[in-house]
Amino acid sequence: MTPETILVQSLGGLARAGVLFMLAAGLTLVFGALRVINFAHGSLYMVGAFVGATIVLRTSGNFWLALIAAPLVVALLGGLIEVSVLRRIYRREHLIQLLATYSLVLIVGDLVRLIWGAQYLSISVPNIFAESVQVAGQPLPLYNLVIITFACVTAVALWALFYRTGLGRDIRGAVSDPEMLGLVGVNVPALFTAVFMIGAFVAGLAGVIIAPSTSVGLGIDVETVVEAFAVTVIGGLGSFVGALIGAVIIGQVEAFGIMWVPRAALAFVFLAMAIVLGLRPYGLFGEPER
Amino acid sequence: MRTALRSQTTATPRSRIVLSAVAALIALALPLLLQESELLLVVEMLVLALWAVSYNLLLGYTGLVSFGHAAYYGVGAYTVALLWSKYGISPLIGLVASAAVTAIISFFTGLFCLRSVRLYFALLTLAVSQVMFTIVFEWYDFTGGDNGIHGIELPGFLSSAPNLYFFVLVVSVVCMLIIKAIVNSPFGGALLCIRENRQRAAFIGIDVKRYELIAFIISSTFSGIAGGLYAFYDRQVFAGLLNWTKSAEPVLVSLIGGMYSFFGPAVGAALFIFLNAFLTRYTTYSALALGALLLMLALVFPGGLAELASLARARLLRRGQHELETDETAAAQPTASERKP
Amino acid sequence: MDRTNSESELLKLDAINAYYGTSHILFDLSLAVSDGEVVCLLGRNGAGKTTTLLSILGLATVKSGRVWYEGKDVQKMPPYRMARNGIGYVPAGGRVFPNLTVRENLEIVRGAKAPQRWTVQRVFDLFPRLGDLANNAAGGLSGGLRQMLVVGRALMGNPRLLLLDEPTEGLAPIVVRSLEDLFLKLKGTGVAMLLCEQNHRFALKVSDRAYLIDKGQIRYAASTAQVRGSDELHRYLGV
Amino acid sequence: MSAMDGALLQVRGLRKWFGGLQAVDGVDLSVRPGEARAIIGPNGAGKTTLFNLISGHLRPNAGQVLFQGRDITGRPPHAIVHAGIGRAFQITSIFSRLSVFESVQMALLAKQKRTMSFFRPRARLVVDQTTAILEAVGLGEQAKMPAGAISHGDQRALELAISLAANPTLLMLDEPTAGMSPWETGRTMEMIRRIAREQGITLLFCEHDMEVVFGTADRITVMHQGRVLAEGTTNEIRQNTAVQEVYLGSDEQ
Amino acid sequence: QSSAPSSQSAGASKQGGETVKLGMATDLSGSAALLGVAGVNGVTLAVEDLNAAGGVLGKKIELIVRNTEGRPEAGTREVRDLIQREKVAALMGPVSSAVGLAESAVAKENKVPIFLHTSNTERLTVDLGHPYVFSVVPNTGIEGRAQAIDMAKLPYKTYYIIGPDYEFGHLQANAFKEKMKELRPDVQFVGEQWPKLGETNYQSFITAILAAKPEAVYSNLWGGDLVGFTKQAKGYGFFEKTFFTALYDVEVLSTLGSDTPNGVRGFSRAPFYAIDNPKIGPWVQKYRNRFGIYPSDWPIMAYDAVNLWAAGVKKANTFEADAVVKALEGYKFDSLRGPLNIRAADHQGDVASYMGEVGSTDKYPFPIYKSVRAVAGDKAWMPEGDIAKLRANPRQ
Ligand SMILES: Nc1ncnc2c1ncn2[C@@H]1O[C@H](COP(=O)(O)OP(=O)(O)OP(=O)(O)O)[C@@H](O)[C@H]1O
Ligand SMILES: Nc1ncnc2c1ncn2[C@@H]1O[C@H](COP(=O)(O)OP(=O)(O)OP(=O)(O)O)[C@@H](O)[C@H]1O
Ligand SMILES: [Mg+2]
Ligand SMILES: [Mg+2]
Repeated sequence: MTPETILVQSLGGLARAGVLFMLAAGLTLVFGALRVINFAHGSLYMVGAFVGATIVLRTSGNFWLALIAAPLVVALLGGLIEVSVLRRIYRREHLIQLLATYSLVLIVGDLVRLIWGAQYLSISVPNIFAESVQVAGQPLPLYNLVIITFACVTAVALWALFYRTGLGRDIRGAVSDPEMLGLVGVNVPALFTAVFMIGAFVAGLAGVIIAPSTSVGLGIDVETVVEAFAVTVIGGLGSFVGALIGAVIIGQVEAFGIMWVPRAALAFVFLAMAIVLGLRPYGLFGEPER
Repeated sequence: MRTALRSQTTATPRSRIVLSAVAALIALALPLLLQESELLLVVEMLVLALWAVSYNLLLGYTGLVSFGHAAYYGVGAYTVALLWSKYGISPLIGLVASAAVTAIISFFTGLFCLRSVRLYFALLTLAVSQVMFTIVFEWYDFTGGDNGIHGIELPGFLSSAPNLYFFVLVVSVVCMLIIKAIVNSPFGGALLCIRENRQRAAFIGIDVKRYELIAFIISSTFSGIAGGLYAFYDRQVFAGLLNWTKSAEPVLVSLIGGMYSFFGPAVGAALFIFLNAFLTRYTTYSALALGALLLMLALVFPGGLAELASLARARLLRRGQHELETDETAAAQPTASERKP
Repeated sequence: MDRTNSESELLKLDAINAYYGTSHILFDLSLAVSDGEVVCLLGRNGAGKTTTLLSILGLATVKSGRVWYEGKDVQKMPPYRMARNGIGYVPAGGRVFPNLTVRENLEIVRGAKAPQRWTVQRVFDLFPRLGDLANNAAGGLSGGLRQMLVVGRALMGNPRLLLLDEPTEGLAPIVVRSLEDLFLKLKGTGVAMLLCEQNHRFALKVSDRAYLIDKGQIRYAASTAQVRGSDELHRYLGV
Repeated sequence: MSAMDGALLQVRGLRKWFGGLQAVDGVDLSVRPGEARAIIGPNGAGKTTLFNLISGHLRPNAGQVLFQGRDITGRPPHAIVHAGIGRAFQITSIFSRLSVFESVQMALLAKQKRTMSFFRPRARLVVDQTTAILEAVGLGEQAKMPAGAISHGDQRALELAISLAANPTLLMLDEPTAGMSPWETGRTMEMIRRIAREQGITLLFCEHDMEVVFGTADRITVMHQGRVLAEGTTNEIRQNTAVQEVYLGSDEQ
Repeated sequence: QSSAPSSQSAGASKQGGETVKLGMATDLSGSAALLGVAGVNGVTLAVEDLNAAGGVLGKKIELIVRNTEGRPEAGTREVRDLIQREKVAALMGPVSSAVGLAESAVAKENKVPIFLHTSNTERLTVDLGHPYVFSVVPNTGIEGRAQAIDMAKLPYKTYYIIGPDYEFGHLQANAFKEKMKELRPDVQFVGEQWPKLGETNYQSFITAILAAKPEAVYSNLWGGDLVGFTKQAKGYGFFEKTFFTALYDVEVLSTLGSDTPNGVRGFSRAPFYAIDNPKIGPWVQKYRNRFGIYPSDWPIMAYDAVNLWAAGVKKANTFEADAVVKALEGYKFDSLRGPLNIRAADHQGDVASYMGEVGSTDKYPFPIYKSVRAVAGDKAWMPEGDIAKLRANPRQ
């Protein structure tokens, strides 16, 4: 393998990591604060992609509008879900929440099919990013760099939100004892709605970002959510840094793995997860249980 | 724990005998009452019921959430199928082998996965099962890849639907009764302690990891038998049997039926299969309908059907003896500590 | 019962019946706390003290009866609004936010607006050991340190009424002594308190009045002077 | 502070730090069989941490724990239970959705190594023993209640019952009467003393209630900032000015 | 001999009343849903046409559609229900071959004919073939070999393969490879990649392929996967660096639109504009009137499937399954794609495969194949002799 190949291969893996991170970050945020394993996160991502692609197709190519509007739509959907479903079950056992979010996967999946049909959508990369850049004498899609940049911005924004703002402190407080949090004067229902909407927003954003580089079709919800979970777990639940590193690991393992053992492509994510958890049973940046 | 309590307090032997007798009569009469396709639906229910009950030994009784139990179900099914297709071994022997094979595999996977706890454990089981899925999926020469193995031939006496039904009925009911005995044994009690409070369990002298491993193996073994029975039912196996989407089934079914009730998951299984079959008859959007039903269940009866049943029972009881039920219904309330990690 | 007239009643429970599931815990329980008054609620384990506090906070199932605070029925009021209206709660068992630092545990509070506002620094002055551990995760605190933190956290809300559930549990004698001083000082600043205690010596020292509760019912209500050494104290507490 | 021959429990140079914090900083301790030893000290002195180190909940960074002459340092909790050390927790740690009865019953079965039995119904096992323990701690009436639904004080009693079920040689109690009413406190300590005497159980306990400490302990060890500040009989400790200063407060005696 | 729990009534023969039922359990959810929906369109149109013409043997046809969600076990369950409760006379196949195999097994047990139009693993008709299964879709063998026959003329010597990781991808690519090696012993296969079905990220696969520097890349990626691959590959200058061919059908090309790489070689099963048969033009018009879109490959084949069954019934003059099967063996069928021979040995129609270089056109709102070629089915299907061999010793 030449150094150029390694470079190009790892850049491809990074772009993948970018998308995975954006998904995992939302999952980790929602899990961290609400203690809800949100299976429907992939569904929100799918809705983001469909809404984004539809906006672009309807406005004959206005990607920027989609980039703002679609995540907002998804955030609103997230708010709706939080208020109408999750809010009623925070105090239930975790598995009941799992049941609820799983049923949301079924519902949203079929609703998307009902609204958009089975047709897959495709939008083009916006013109200014449609170019290729030369790296090590090879053309590479500029859009990959856009994805990576977006992921980095998301990472920093979420980290700052979590550790540098009062909202972040409230969220971390909610992690352990939401009831007590209410009793010290924090409007917990509103906080939870906000957190879920932020998570949904990021998922929607990921959906729009990914849309130009692939086809938007049914089934991308579950396809992605499992991998995003793997990333979250590798990094350690509730840790943004972990999600970031986990995403990079998965991205690189996939990128190089397929060059050595193409037939194992299906399993790379899970092998990586098994190995990391085998070495560190609570993920790279997770907290060991007290 | 409500079952645990109940075993000491309610359900007098007589009412239980009557109940069992009625159930047995219905079970015997079913082949006369149902069409073949409906009878086979019942067979499917029995298979899933056994799987769910064995899964619930982990979920409801040990407090371990596995997201990868399809691996053992699938391995059980493939054991029957491969022994038949590669070596011409009778599926009956294959069924016994499926228990042995899953027991051995789950010993190693359990040992590995149990290094982690809680959600990490859950996702580690998922990872391990997906690796096993990939092996089955990719190993075309041996397993037939994603499309699997078809046309498994059963011994002659199982070639009629009623006979197949009786066979599956006997195997699954016997297995469930064995699991029930385990649940009510001191070992089962130790599992409950672990479920409630792993740390405290260790401090009363329970070797937590060891008990969890044994529970994992027992649960996986019976899941393997359930998978073996699936191969009897469908006479084909395919890689999807090991996939994570399949792993969701016992979880869902246990939650639908109620994970704190022993037969809850079995009832949940029956309902799940029925809904799946029933809804597809009327709509091609059955996932939407199923999702809506599940969501309602989660919102209104988070204790599953078992909660529904105990509410109904409480209402009946209230007429006669007001005192008795108070403990139980109080227990149904989630305690404040439940939400804490 | 010597109850002050209703104008000055800050908190009033009127014939509360509370339940856990179907088990009836509190029976027609009534009590009142006046502005700036310290009232203690004494009773054996399981008598219903915690349940009384939870009923006030809307965290227990109250099937009949009313809870008035500042003359308003607060039963439908969400917990955070109670906190912002000046109800501070000190739960039993050192219920801190374990994954926040000691400092964050204090900063997270959104309490009532008050002229003499509590600050993190004031709490640290009060409990210097906490100040030393300001940036440590509260989950690592010892039982007693948690108890101090929980009291400090309640103060951060600038409460007008403090609901205290066994604040001295697990505290070293020397700290209990300082809490005594603190509560008397707080009383001086006009903070009313409803204090559930097992340490009746402590409770009677800081309170104006006492209620004795047993099996979910108020059995005796009197001034602390009357309660001290009374038969009822012996009957209901076994001392 | 001499290491005595024939000590039941001997702790040598035990250290534990959390990050930069020296929670236990070189503790030596020796407890004789049959003794009732209290550990007191300001909040955060390291008492619970010391208990955690002895009972196997935490691994020490340095030092040794000897029990009946055998090194048990860093053994897992269940092994230490079987070696004969029982423990009750400061923060109540029970089996919320098991009944009170079952909780104690399981503790008995676990200690008797009868939990590896798969097909015998457990409902009828060790019923008398369980009932006896429940009666002893005054939980006879609550036997069928879910452990999570009894009051705080009753849960403390249950905590104790579970520890007693392990039939320990050494019973470690972390603030056994915290949260108990005076009536229950008196009753509980009386019971503990009685059971300890009858069964020859050695007691090691922390407590902030001085009446309990002085009424129960034979000897007292005072900890401060992770170290042993003083050790002696109840009277010696009562008189000790250093102890008064950091812990008791000036006018306690 | 079958050990199946066999039903007493072989549904099909006991048709009473004025209608006859036709069942279809296919994949209407998940990533293959588009094909399932398109297939249902084709079947619906065929049923409407037959009913408009007075039905079959004077009976109106009633279509019952079920969603299998791509799960074989659902296929088994639904088809069993369709046969035993609904008493359908015949079945139309699903999309996924795994579901197809499951349905085919139940059809065989219950002796009800099943007509495949989309799922196309060769195992369906060959290895696990039985009297009641018919296929009007180029199976993996036909399709792979047809591409090799056409591509053998190309100068390339090093090939790379990328396909979706499931039965279809592997079997079809194998057929291509074997035929290619037979026709061009000098061709080398330098690598393979198998992204999972429904993959959205092809970056690493693309760079891995480019790193191997093949002269040509053969792919049987399809649908949304192919759209994603194409878009991502463009940024890497993929199509300038290597020759590429894949399943660019009407659907993919209309989705890709301006993102289509000019001149890329496509192949598919029934591109309507490339079919040389007078029936197709009016039919496309009818389809557009009915559904408002141009037909992709799938409705055309599904339409043929229904009509093949109807033709069999008419010829046998009964709905009785065995008679219909008999009637169709060796039958010459007038399909939308022209005359088809249904081979007796495997009940496979000698359907053609189509290929050409993609370019834009003013006639249609999507790019089409230029210089269309078709390889006839009987040039590419499995020699009759091999069928018996594989039936005795199936590939697994
Ligand atoms: N979650 C619960 N479910 C059912 N019953 C409960 C629950 N919590 C408490 N109880 C019951 O309510 C009664 C009152 O309990 P409460 O906690 O209010 O007592 P308390 O006076 O605070 O006692 P303590 O001093 O021990 O804390 C007790 O009899 C107890 O058994
Ligand atoms: N898991 C932990 N992580 C970090 N710090 C800890 C941990 N456990 C204890 N500490 C710290 O170690 C010190 C000793 O704590 P410990 O719980 O042993 O005190 P204690 O003597 O039992 O106090 P109390 O009488 O209040 O219960 C305290 O400063 C505490 O904050
Ligand atoms: Mg209380
Ligand atoms: Mg302590």
